Amino acid sequence: MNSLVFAVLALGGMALLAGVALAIATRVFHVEGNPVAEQIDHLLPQTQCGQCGYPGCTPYANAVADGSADVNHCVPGGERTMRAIADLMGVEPKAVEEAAAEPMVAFIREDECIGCTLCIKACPVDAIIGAPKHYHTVIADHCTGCNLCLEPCPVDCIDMLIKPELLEHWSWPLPDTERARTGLKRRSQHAQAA
Amino acid sequence: MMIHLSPPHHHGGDSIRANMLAVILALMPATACAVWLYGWLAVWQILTCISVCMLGEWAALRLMRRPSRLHDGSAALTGLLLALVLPAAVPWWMTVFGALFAILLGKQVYGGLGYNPFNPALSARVVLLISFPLAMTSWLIPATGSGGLDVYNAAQTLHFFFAGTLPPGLSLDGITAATPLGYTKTDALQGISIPDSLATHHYSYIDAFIGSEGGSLGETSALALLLGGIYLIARGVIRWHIPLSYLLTVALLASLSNALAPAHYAPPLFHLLAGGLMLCAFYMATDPVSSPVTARGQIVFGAGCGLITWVIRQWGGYPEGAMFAVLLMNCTVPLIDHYCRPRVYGYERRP
Amino acid sequence: MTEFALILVSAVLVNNYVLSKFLGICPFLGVSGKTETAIGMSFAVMFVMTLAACASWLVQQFVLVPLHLEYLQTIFFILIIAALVQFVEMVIHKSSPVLYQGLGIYLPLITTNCAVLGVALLNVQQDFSFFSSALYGFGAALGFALVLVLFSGLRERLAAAPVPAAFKGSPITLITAGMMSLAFLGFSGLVKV
Amino acid sequence: MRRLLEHIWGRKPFDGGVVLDMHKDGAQVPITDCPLPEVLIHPLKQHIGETCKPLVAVGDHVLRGQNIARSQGYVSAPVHAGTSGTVVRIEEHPVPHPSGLGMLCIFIEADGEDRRQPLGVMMTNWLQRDPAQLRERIRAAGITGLGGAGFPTFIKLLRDQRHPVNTVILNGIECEPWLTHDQRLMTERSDDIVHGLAILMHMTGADHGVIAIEDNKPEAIAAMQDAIHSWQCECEHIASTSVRLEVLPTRYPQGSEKQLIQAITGKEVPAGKLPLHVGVLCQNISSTLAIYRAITAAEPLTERVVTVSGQGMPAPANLRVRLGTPIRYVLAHCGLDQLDGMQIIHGGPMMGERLKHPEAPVVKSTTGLLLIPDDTLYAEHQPEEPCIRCGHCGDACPIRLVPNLMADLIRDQQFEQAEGYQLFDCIECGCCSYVCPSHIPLVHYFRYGKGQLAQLRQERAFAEASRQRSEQRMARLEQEKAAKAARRQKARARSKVATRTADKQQEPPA
Repeated sequence: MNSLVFAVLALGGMALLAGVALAIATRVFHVEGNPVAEQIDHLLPQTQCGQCGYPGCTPYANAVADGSADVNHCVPGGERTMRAIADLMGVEPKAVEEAAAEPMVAFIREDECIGCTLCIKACPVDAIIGAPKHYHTVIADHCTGCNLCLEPCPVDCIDMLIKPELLEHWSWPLPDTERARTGLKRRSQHAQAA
Repeated sequence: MMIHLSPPHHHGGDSIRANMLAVILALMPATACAVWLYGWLAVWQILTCISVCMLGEWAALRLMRRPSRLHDGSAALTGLLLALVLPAAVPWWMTVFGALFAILLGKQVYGGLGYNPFNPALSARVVLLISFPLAMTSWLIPATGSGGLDVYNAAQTLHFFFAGTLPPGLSLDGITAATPLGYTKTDALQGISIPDSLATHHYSYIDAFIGSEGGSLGETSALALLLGGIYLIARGVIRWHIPLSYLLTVALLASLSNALAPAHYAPPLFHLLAGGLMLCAFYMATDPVSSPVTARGQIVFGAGCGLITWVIRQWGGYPEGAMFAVLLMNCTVPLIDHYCRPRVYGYERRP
Repeated sequence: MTEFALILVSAVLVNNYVLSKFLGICPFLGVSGKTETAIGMSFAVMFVMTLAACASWLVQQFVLVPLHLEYLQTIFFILIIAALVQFVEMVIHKSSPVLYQGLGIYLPLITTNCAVLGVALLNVQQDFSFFSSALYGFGAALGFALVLVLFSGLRERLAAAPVPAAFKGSPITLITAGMMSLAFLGFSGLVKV
Repeated sequence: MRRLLEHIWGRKPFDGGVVLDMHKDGAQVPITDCPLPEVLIHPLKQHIGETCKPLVAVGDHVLRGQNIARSQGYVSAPVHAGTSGTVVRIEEHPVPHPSGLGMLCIFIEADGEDRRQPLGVMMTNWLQRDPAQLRERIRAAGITGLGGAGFPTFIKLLRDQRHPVNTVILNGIECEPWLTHDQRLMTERSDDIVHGLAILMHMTGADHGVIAIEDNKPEAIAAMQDAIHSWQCECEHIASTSVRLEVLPTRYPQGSEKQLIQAITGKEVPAGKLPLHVGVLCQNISSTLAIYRAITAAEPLTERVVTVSGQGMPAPANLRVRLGTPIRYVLAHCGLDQLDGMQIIHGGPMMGERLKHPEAPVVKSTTGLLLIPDDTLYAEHQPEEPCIRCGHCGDACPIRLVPNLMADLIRDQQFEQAEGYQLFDCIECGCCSYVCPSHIPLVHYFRYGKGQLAQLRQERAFAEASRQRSEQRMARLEQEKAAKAARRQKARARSKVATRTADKQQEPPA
């Protein structure tokens, strides 16, 4: 009986001691906000396209950081972004649901534009300029190709064009060797299997 | 689809096959020595090893539906190396097991040539040693030694190798003897000092150098191994960094310890000529796939091998530490590669 | 002096916790994917193990033995380890959020890392002095760290290898760990403990 | 003393490198003129840096040497008309570039008169001129590094008080196999080259001039020796300066600026810096001649010497070609009308690019045109085998990289880690690919990695800019909403007051 009391007391005292020490430590090492969300946000392509199901890149980054979203929802970011996020989060990479399309840029056929400003309001990065009742135009250098302006246009005068390939922006493709290709295939298979 | 070919539009003509064949050629003196010492037994051993390795490689690649790589000679080289580190009296099924282990678990499981982190031949050797310690430490007395065995003709060796039956009137104990590393170790346990131990067993440096004493098939003759090693370095197939730093480390540690306590520590020359050190230093540690790529890394690697070899020989449970040392250092290769990069042109410090 | 050196060599190389005693395999396989994470984990384990060895020795000598509560060893030791791990977790969360993410579930799982508890229990079993147990704890952690970092290097290299489909992932990792264990067998007999 | 020691120890003049079969078939062939084609094609960018802006319109008549495209930005070089004639088109046309893509080019139809427009006065008294003035002349002449890289020359001639230049090195190494144009120029125009060197020394204030030649060009060495001697007799008054000839053992890539500087001075150019920072100016032989002509004859860069050679070329030639001449025309002049089954390499075999369109013109960086039969070329590019980590690539690397590890990282798409292995310091000399027993196209991997990294950077920058714009928009919307809410509240308050005053008896609705 006595020893049982001792045991309970000793264990309880020990636990209390540890609890108090940890409580103090919590105060000292308190972490503000979620620094990982910010890092994820910097990896995202910032198209603000909403294809991930979140209203923009930052909300998606927050969702990934607190674990409520998977790492593979960013379509324009493609496999590379997914891998970078998976790397950061320390989780297994997963296949991105849709293949990223070629980089696109919006173009407004100005003779059909009625100047309704609906696309201007829809553009998440302010890449369309124009005033009511005047032609609108897309600043091609600012357009992220998110397609968000297509929907609201009442006269369907917006086209998505493939960005032209310029000599200055050309870069060497992967060597066309069996080994390089199988390497690439292996990676994508791995991503799909996971 | 346009194929982009990057310069250089010119190639030096070197190939994997040429490199592998050069190593096989460099091993020829040691192979000849093995045949000289163990006669037909060595021939059966080597042929079994090489053919099983090549067969294993062919079958594995076939199963995985990958193109055959038999032509590059790497499987044959693994087989030859494995045969040379096996004792002569090993039965055929152990040889086959070792060869299959080397090719399948040592190499093909990792994706084949170029990806194995451990030297295949050595890992097979270590597995055999741990699984069959008795068979792997029974050393036949060479034909040139005192035994005068008639197991060395073709028919009887075949019988011995495949059926395991000795000619009448012979027992395995009668035809085996301990290696210098073995008897110095057991003697040391009984409190006999190294010089005394060497004297009682009539140890001679000349014998050890030429190789007319017990040991694994190909590791006895330091001379033959040295010849091949120098040929490889001269041809530029391997670099001097690993063998030199390996041997120098062993020699340095041995001379220091020997100078301090000659009764307990063997002299450097004994260490250099004994066991599988020469073979490991020139052919196993320098296996390009499982050793570091940079010169600095290779020196670190060699020194690490030397240190571990000497420590295991001196204090470990096993008489010979060279193969363990190489395998252990193989584990460290990715880190050595990463941290021992040379200073890049135009930078003050190394990365 | 020699005794301490032997304890250290024995804990790091000969009786390596991962490769000879096969303790702590879970984090060994779990966080060895990347070298950076492995190094972070190594430090966390080193910290926890050394302190746990010290603390458990103190508890054993000054609480359990006087009160004759040796049968509660395991619970007490786990309590200490859990508190330590919680503390380390907070420190890492504050100082390196990325490492915190990288270690993920394996960080709190140090609590149930059998290697840590193993050190505490073995110390008691072997009747070590305070300094010896601290050294043994540190040595075991060092051995764990050494093997973990080496293994992570190998795994990084394996990640790029065209391993046959059947052996991808865990099989090849276990085979490699087995190979390492084979190599470490070379150290057997180095120290007669 | 250092040299003597090196000789005894047999030290290599620089790290790594390889010894190649030099195939200098055209070494004995004198330079001849390539006739003028009917139409010259001038791409708007023939250098490293910004693209030029056309100064002429279709229909304009231009003279040879007239500036037809103005440089944009600092790192740029203007383009000059190659002959007198009419601008007929300004449109996209294939240029010598590995992508095979086109670029905006100015087409000039020759009128056959080839009338010149000089750059200004001929500065024969250059010794009295201000170096800044000479530098401006070199810039206006559109001279770029004619060794193949195409870096605008005038930038290197900056006179910097903090980094005084004490040595000017003339790069007569020509370490690429087959190419012989610099060798011929040194043999035929040695005096002009020495004068060019003197101009460079005057401009930079350097005391030492070194002409570096590899020991496989005895004729060029002899000619340059004579030229130096006669120049020294001629200008005894400039006693403080010294000009010497340095004969180096043949080794590729000694002609690379950084390696040559290391071979001659023993110093390394710090990463990301110009040779200026170690007190050295390095100039190509052809560029030096162009500088000499630009200053003493007021001629802008409108022609260069091109070696036409290769296994598929029956008679190698060294041709003085007008810039803008279509490559097909040059080859036709050399007797090659039929290009089927032939590959054209633009430059040397180690660093030159496979030309996709023979219609592309000769540009400032065209050092040579090599004709190689298809089979021969493909035999050099064998299929890639697994890396056996032999480390030969690292031994051959002149800047001590670890190519196989870098290629592994790039193949695994780990570009940032590859950058940590100093990927961007790779000079793409091709030594690693040349020695690789597994035929791994290492340089190709590095180019791919560099391209991907550049793309990644660009995407990151774009994403960052987009994010900022998005945040600004959010802030603006937020503000507008707040303003609207405030207005509404105010309006409601006002209407409330109004209702109350209008209808005092009634209770306000809940």
